[in-house]
Amino acid sequence: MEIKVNGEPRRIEPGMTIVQLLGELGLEPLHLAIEHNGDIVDETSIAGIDLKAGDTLEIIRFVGGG
Amino acid sequence: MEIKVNGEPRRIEPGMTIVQLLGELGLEPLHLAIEHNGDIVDETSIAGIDLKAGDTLEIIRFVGGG
Amino acid sequence: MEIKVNGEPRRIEPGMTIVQLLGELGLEPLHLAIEHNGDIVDETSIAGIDLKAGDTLEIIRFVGGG
Amino acid sequence: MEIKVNGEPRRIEPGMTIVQLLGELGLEPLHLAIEHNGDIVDETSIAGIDLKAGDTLEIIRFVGGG
Amino acid sequence: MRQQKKLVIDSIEFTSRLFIGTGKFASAQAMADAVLASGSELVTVALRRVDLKNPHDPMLEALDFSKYRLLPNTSGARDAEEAVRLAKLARAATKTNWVKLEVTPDPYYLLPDPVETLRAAEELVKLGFVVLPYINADPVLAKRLEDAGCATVMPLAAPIGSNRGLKTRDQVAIIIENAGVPVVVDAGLGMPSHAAEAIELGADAVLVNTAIAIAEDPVAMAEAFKLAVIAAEKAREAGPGGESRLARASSPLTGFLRENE
Amino acid sequence: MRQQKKLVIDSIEFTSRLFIGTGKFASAQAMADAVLASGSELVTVALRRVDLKNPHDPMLEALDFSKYRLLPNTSGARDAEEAVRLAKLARAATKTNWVKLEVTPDPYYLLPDPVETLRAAEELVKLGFVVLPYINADPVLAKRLEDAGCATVMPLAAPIGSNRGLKTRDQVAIIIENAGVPVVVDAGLGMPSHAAEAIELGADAVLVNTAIAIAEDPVAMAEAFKLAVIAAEKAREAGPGGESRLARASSPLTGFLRENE
Amino acid sequence: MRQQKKLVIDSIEFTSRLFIGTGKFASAQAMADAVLASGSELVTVALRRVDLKNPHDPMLEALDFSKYRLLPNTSGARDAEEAVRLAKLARAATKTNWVKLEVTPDPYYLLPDPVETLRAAEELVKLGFVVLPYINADPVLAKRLEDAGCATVMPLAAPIGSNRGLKTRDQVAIIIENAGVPVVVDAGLGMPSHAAEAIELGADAVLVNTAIAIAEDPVAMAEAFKLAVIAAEKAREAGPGGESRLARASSPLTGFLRENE
Amino acid sequence: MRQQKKLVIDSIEFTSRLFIGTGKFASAQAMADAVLASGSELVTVALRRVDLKNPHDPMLEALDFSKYRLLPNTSGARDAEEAVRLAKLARAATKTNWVKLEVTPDPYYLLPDPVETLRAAEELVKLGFVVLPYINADPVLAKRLEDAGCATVMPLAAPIGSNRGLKTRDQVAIIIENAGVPVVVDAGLGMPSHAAEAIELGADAVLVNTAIAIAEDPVAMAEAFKLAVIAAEKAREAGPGGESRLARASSPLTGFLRENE
Repeated sequence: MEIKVNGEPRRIEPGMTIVQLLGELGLEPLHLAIEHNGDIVDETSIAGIDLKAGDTLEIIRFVGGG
Repeated sequence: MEIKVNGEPRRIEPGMTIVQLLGELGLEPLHLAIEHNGDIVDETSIAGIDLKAGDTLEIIRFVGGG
Repeated sequence: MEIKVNGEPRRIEPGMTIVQLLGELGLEPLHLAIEHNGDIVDETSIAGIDLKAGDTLEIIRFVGGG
Repeated sequence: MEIKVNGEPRRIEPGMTIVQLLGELGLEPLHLAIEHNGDIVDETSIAGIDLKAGDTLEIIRFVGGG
Repeated sequence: MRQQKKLVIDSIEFTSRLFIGTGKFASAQAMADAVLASGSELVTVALRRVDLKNPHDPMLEALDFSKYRLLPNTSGARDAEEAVRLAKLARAATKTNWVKLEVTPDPYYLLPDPVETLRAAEELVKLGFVVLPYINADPVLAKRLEDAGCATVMPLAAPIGSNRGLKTRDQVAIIIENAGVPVVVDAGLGMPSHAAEAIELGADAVLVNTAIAIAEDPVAMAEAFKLAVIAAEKAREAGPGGESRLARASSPLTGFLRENE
Repeated sequence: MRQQKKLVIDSIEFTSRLFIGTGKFASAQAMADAVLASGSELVTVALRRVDLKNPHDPMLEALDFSKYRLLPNTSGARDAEEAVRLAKLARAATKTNWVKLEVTPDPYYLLPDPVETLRAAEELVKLGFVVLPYINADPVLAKRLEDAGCATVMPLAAPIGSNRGLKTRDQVAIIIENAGVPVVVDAGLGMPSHAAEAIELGADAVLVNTAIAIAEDPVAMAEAFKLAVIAAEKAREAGPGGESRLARASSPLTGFLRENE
Repeated sequence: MRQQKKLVIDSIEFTSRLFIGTGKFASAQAMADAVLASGSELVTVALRRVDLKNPHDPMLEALDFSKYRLLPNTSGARDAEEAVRLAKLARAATKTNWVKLEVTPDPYYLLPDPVETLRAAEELVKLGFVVLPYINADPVLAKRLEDAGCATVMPLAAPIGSNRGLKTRDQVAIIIENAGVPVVVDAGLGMPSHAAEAIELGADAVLVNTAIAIAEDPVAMAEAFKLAVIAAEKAREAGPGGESRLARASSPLTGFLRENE
Repeated sequence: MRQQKKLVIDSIEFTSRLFIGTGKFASAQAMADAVLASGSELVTVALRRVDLKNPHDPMLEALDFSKYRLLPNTSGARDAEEAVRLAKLARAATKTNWVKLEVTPDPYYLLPDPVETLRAAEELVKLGFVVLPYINADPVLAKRLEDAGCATVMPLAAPIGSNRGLKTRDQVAIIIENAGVPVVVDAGLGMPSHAAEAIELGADAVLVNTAIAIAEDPVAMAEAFKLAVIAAEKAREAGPGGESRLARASSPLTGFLRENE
C-alpha cells in the first residue's frame, strides 16, 4: 500500500507500524518528532499505531538554527 | 426629574428634549457630539428624542490635540 | 628668443612685453593673475615690464572650486 | 640665609646642601625631581651642589594622573 | 526611495507634507497663527467633554475650518473599544470620517498598542472610517494595517512630545520601502532637521505638534518646519549624489604649483 | 547657543547663511543657475592655469559678479608657502583680499593640516588678507586661528565631497560655544537636513558644493539647501522647547471615557 | 537600571547572559566548538524534515546535550497556527517545553508579526509551553506578552543576521525599564561591543548567532562575545559614574608651573 | 583593518591593550587594586610639588612598580615650553624617558593644542624622549607627529573624563587607516562597550582613567574594561562577517509547513 512520508509517496507492507517503518528507514525515534495525519505522535502511543493506505507521515528533527 | 450630564447629576423638567436641554445650556448642536445612554445621537434624529429620568448624556466637543 | 609660459616653452619676439604677449594670446589682463619669474605682476606695473630670454610666466585664472 | 622651596620662603643654615635639605625635610631623593634655579638636578650631580641665599628649589614627585 | 510626486490620502491630494497637531498651545489664537504659518492643510484635534459652566469654545472661533481638513484623534483610548467609541464621537463632532487612531495604554511614554490598534483599525474600516493609525516603527504591523484598509501608517520617530528626533530611522526606512500607502512620521520630531531627515528618507509626510506648540515663538517655528519639509522634498526629488567614504575633490588639482620644481 | 541675529564677516553683512562652492558642476551655466537659486551671497572659486590653446572662460560669462562676493580658495596647497603663493595669485585674479585657506597634504581625504594652516593664516593676516581657514573640528585650533586674526573658522563636518553629514557634531558644538568669530561648517554636508542640523546647533553659516553640484538637478538641490538653512535659522531663533526622555502628551487626557465605569 | 544579580527564566538560573544560535556554521563540529567556547548554557535550534536518503545527524553527535538547555524556535512560521504546530513538533523532538516563538511573514527582513506572535504566545502558554517570543522593539507589545505569561521578551537590535548593532536602543531602553520578565536582546548584534552595549543598557541577556557563525574563526568570535557580555555585566554592577558634557580633569592641576612667573 | 598581532611601542611589547590612568581614585589602595585588576602593563602618572608639611607618599607604597611601566604626563602644560619642562621633571622623578605629551590650554574641555603639541613633540624627540602625544582626532596632525618621531598617537574619543564614548569615530577610523605607529584612543571612553568599539575599529590600545576611578567599584570596572578590550581584540582577529542591510536567515526555511497545502 502507499503512504506519504515527508511529502514523498512510499510503498510499504500492509499492516506495517510506524515503529517498523522507522526501523526500515534506519531512524531512532528518540530526538525525532513524528506527525501522523497531522497529529503529533508521542513516544508512549507510538507503539500502538498501525499505518493505513493514504496516511501521511512527517518525520522531523531539530537542526542548527538561530 | 434627574439625569446625568457629562458625569454630573442634573434636575430637568419632565418631558424636556435634548435640543431643549442644549438650548438651556447655551450650546449649539453643530460641532458637538452627543451620546445618549451610550448611543451617538446624530443631527437628524436628535429632534425626536425625549429625555427620561436616569438618562445619561455625554456632550463632547473637539479641542486642540496632537 | 624663448621663454616659458605656463610650463610650455614658447618663442617670442625680442623686446616683447607681457601686455603684448597677452594680446598675442588673446587674453584680457582683467581677471587674470600673472606671475613673472615667481613674482606677482600687478596691473599698475605690468605695462612697464619687458620679457627677457629664459623668463618664466604663469598666467592664472579662477575657475569653479569649492 | 633664606631660599625659596616649592614657592615658600625658608630659612636654612648657610652652606647647607640640597642633599642635607632633603634629609632635613625627611625626603628620599629617589622618586623625586629637583629643580634648582630652574635647572633639573640629576642624581649624579646633586651631591656637589651647595645652596646659596635666594636660591629657588622645586621638589616634585609623581602622583596619580590620567 | 519611492518617487511619489504627490501626497494623496483617500483620494484627497495634499500640497503640503506637513501636518500639524493643535494641542498644548498657549492660546487658541497662537495655535491658529502657527497653523496658518505652517502652510499645513491637515490639523489634528482631540475630544473633550464640554465644560457646562463655561461652554465658550475659543478654538472654533480662532481656526478657519474652510482652510484645513480636520483629523480628530482617539487620544486617551486604551483599547480598541474605547478607540472605536471615540472615533464615532469624533465623526459626530467634526463631520469627517477621517480618524487618527491612537491606542496608548502606557501613560509614561504614550506608546501605541499594536494589537489593539489593528483590532480597532479593522472595525473602523468596516464602519466606513478613513483610518490613519499611530504606530510603533514596526514594518510588519505597518503592512498588516495597510492590508486592513488603513489610508496611511504613522510610525513614531520618538515618544510623543519628546523632541528627540528620528530615533527609529532604520525601522522607518524599511516601512517606507515596503509601504503601499503614505507613510507619515509622527511623534518626537523636535527640530526642522528632524523633519527634513524623515522626508529625505522617503516619508510621505510628517506630523508635528509639541515642537511648534512649546517653542517661545510658535509661528516662527511653524514656518521653520514648513520650509524644512519643502527643502527635504525638493532634495529627494533633485536626485542626491549619495555618500562616499573617501573625499571627492571639489576644486581642480592645481598642478602648476609643483611642476616647475 | 549664541544669539547672533546677523552674520557679519570683516564688517560685511550677509543675509544668507549659505555659501556655495562652484566646483564640479556639469557646466558653467548649471553652476550659475544653482548659485542664483541658492540665494547665496558668497561663492568660492579655485585657481587654474589658463589653457593657452583655449583661453575662453565660460565661468566669467555665466556668473554675475555684481551679485556675489568671491571667496577664492588655496585648494591644492600642501604647506603654508604654497598656500600663501596661491593666496597672492587669487588676490590678483579676483581683486579681493578674502581667501579661503585650504592646506590639505593628504590626497585621499583632503583633510587640512592644522600647523601649516595656522602658519599660513598668520602670514596672510600680516599681508592684509581676510582669512577664512578650512580646518578639522578642533576647538583649540579654532581659537588659535581666531586669535591670529582670522575672520572666521570653517570646521569640517566630514571629508570634502563625502556627503556624510555632521559627523563631528560634538566637537563643532564646542567650537561654536567658544568662538568669537563666525563659525562656518564646511565640507561633507550632503543633504539639507545636515545643513539644518549645523545651523540649529548654532553654526553661523554652512558652505556646500558637492551635494549641489553632483545632484541630478543642481538648481532644485540649491533651493533645497537654501530653504533648509533658513528653516534652521528660524527654528533656533524661535526658542526650541528642548528634548525630554518621557513623552509629553499633546492631547488632553480624555477622562470621561472611564468615569462612568 | 534594574539591579538583577541573577538571570532566571522559568525558575531556571543561568550563569551566562549569552545565548547562542546554532545555524549557519560551516560544520556541526565548528558549531559545537563555538558553543563550548561561548560558555553559553542555552542554544537555539530549528526544525527540519529528516532527509530519508541520508538520515545521519551530525549535530546530535557533535553537541553534548548534557551541557546545554535547548531552545527550539518556530522559524519559518508565518502565522500563529504554523507557530503552534512547529512548537508542538519542537517539543516532541527536543523533549523541552521551552520555545523561541518566531512568526516572521516577511522574507526580506525576517521581522516578527506582533499580532500573530501574541496570538501564538497566548495559545502556547495555555498548552504549557515556556514561551520566549522574538519581537520588534515595541514596549507595549513586550508588556502584553509578559501579561500573557511569556517567560521573557526578545526584542531585536536590527534585522536577523544583519550585524548592524543596537539600532533600536531607545525603544529597548524603555522595554528594559518596564519589564517584569528578563529582556533578551536578539538579532542584529554583530560585534562584541554591540552585545556589551545591550547588557550595559540593562538587558538581561543577548542571543547571538550569525556574527559568530560566519566569522572566519567562530571559536574566537564566540570567546569574544563571551568576554564582552561578562565585561558589560561587571560594568553595570560596578556603578558607572555617568556622562558629563564638560571635561573632568583626571590629573591634578600642576600649579607650580606658573606660580613663579 | 591593520592586522597587528602584537602591540609594540619603542620596541617594548605589551600583552594588554588597556592602559590605565591613576588619577581621581578614592585612595592609593583603591587605585592600586584597580590597576592590578585591569591587567594593564602601563600606567600614567602626573607631577605635583611635594607637600613639605606632609611628605608621605602613599602612591609609592601602594603600587608595585616592578609590574608596570610608568607613563608620566605633562598635564597642566599650556604651551610647548611648559610641556618640555614638565617632561624633564617627569623623567627625573620617574626614571623613564617615556612621556604622555599633553598640552591643554583650555580649562573647560581640556582639549589639546595641535600646534604646541607638535612643537613640544619635535623638541622632546630631539631630547631623547619616547613621546606619546594626546591629540584631537586629527588625521593630518597624527601623521605629522608620526613623521616627527612620536612613538604613538593618542586621539581623543571625547573630552577627558566625560565618559561620552567614541564620538570621533569617523576621524579615528581615518587615523587608524593611515597610521604607521600604534594608535591609542584616549579620553572619554566611559563604558567597556566604548573601549571595545575602539579596538574593533582597529585601535591598537585604549587609555582609561575616569570611568574606572569614579565607578562605585573601581576594581570591578577595571576588570570589565580588561575583558572588553580582550574581547574586541579577539573579535577583530576572528574575521568578522560584516554588516548587511537585509536580514540573513540563521535558521533553514522550514519548507514542509506549506508543502502539503
